Amino acid sequence: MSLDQTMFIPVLAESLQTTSSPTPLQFFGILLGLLGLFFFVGTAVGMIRFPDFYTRMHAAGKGDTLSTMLMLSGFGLVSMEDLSMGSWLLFFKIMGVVLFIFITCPTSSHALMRAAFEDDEMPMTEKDLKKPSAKKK
Amino acid sequence: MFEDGTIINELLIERLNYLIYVVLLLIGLHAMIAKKNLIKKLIGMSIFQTAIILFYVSIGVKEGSTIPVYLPEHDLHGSHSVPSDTNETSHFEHGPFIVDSSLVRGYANPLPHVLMLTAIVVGVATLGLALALCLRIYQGYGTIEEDEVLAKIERQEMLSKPSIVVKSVDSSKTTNSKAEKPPSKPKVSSSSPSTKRPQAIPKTKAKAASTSAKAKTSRAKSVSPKAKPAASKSTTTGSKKSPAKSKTAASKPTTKAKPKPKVKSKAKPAVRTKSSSPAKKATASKPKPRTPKK
Amino acid sequence: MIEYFAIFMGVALFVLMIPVVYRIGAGPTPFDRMLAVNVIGTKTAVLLVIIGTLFDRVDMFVDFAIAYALLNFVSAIVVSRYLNRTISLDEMEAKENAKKIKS
Amino acid sequence: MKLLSFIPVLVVGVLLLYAAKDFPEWGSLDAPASKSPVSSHFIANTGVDTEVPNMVTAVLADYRGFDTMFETVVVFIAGMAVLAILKNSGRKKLVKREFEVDAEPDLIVTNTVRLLVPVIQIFAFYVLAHGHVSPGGGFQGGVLMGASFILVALSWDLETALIRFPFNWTTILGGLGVFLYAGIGLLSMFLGGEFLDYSELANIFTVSREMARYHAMLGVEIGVGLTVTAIMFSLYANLSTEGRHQRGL
Repeated sequence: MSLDQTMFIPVLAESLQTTSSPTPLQFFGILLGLLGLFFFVGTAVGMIRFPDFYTRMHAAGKGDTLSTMLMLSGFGLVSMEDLSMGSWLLFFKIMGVVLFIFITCPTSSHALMRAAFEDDEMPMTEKDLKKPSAKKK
Repeated sequence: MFEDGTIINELLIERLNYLIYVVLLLIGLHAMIAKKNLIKKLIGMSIFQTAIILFYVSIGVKEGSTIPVYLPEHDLHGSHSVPSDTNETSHFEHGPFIVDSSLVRGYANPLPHVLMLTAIVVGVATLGLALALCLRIYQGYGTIEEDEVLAKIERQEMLSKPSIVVKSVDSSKTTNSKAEKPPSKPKVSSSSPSTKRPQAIPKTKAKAASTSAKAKTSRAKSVSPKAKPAASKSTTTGSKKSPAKSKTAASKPTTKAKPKPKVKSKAKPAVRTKSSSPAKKATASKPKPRTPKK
Repeated sequence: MIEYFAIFMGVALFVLMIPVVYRIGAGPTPFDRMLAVNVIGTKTAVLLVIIGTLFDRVDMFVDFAIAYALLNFVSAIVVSRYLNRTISLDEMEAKENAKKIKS
Repeated sequence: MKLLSFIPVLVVGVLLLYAAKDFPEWGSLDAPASKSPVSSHFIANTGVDTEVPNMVTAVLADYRGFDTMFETVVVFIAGMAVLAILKNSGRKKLVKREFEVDAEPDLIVTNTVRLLVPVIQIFAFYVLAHGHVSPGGGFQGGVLMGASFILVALSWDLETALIRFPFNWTTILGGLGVFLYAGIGLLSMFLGGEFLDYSELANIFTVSREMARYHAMLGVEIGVGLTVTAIMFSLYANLSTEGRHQRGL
């Protein structure tokens, strides 16, 4: 299979011919999705740059939850092409995922944090920052 | 470099998915062969299984197909809910119809999905069984490192070996000294290192020299506490690891993934006891208020 | 338009997951690794919805997303509970050293 | 040893890559699996035969029902084997090991789980019952149901979960699931058909032959779900406590 006849995704090939402009609801959904992507960029940068576990957990716990919720609700709006019964059902299902993640994600972060604290993983203090050995690592 | 017909083209572009499965499979195979830890072997088995599952599912893919659930227009039940305004004629045919052969290519092959669904479930079941066996091995030998388990089995065989030595000595003596001294048996055996457990001699003699695997595991529990001091006394037998060392090795899989922390000051345990113990006491003093009513 | 947006989101998520995967590999503590796995799990739920949008079968894929988010939560709780109940290797070594000094 | 193990690994890899040349390309329509009359028959005739839109469920529970029945039996046997291996094997007394420390149930986690477990169980029933028209089925619903009980056991302790789901039930429910599956098959056999030929059930139920298959499939899936639920929880309870069923993970 050469690259010029890639048809991995059939819907894409169809949409290339029929590019329809999004409805206002879909436009709002796209905006929400991009906002979620912005927060996920923050999470990804924080996972690399932050020095110890608790700060990384700060980045991951908040940014991950918020970005996932924003993206999912954005896609929930995007998938609402018309206001029929089926698309409302779909929207509520996706909102169910959002609610689920809104509850479970902070809880799992909390459980991990508590496990780390009980396991003597101490937060980084100013003393650790002053130590050159800790900085190097 | 990527022209048609070259090996690189074939591997990296045309059949990239097979390369991925093969690499995954090899990772699993290597883990199963080379790792000493039994749990790591099981992880390797899981990776192997995942590679095969991915391979099977990829076989069912058709270009431009969707998942093997009927679309609303092919589904007779869905046709009630979906308003078909475009052609009223199809609305009359509520009965099931055979999907056209040109539409068959629009659905992915359901057969590999079914096979892999059952394979995943059976994989979970066998993984549970394997973990139970690992737990049993750990209870019997105190370790799940393969080489240590083998060393312990060897040591047990050594403990039961002196009777065999006695036999061979007996036979050699009888051949040498004209078989006139059968009562020399207890003497020889008393001089042999098996004097610690004289009552074990008839047992081991009655049995064949090669004990069955079942007997080994059943005896493992009773022997292992005795074997430990023996090993610490005489370092020549079996492996030279002290019980304390083997204990840390046994607990490795639980915390092995954790490397040494960067700055582990010695004051930390004190901090931990200060910080965590009062809280624990406070929670422990309460009669579990959060457990739901029974 | 919608498909382009979905593809863009999927590719961006995939690219942004690379630092998180790096944290799985290089995390100094097991908690770091578990945190990164958790992040990837929640993002996989989003990816499933994106794939559903691309295939125009979102109603089917949402079920996967819910189940995946649930199992992700269970896995995080399992690991936190397990690591909560066991002490670290260093502490165990310290205990054994104390025992040796005593005897 | 480690280097030595690379030799068989590399040999296997080279052989597999050499064999990959003969495999069909990604998504090829001419692949033997896609061209085979079996899969085309399944795709074309599932709607006519069983009225089930989800082909995977139809193939799983109806066309390949014999296979799935013994998969269920395998799961059941695995659970029983774990029970038999670990029963009375560990230490009897509840002596804390040196690497275990106490952990109280966490307030936030327990409250979240209390909130979530009913939702999860309803979702498990949805996945089980809705498996005919959307992805799902007995295995998935059973796993979700088992996960809800495991979640209870994790956030409090195993005793709390065992109050809700006593351990004896795992054996009984696991057996009941297999019995339900085989019973539906045997019932259709007694009604004049073959083993697991569900369409014969139309003789005693006032539905068409296709809808008889549809509903019998649901019964079969419920049996599978019962077995998987019971065995998942049994595996967790046995493995986390070495068969003591006290003070688990």
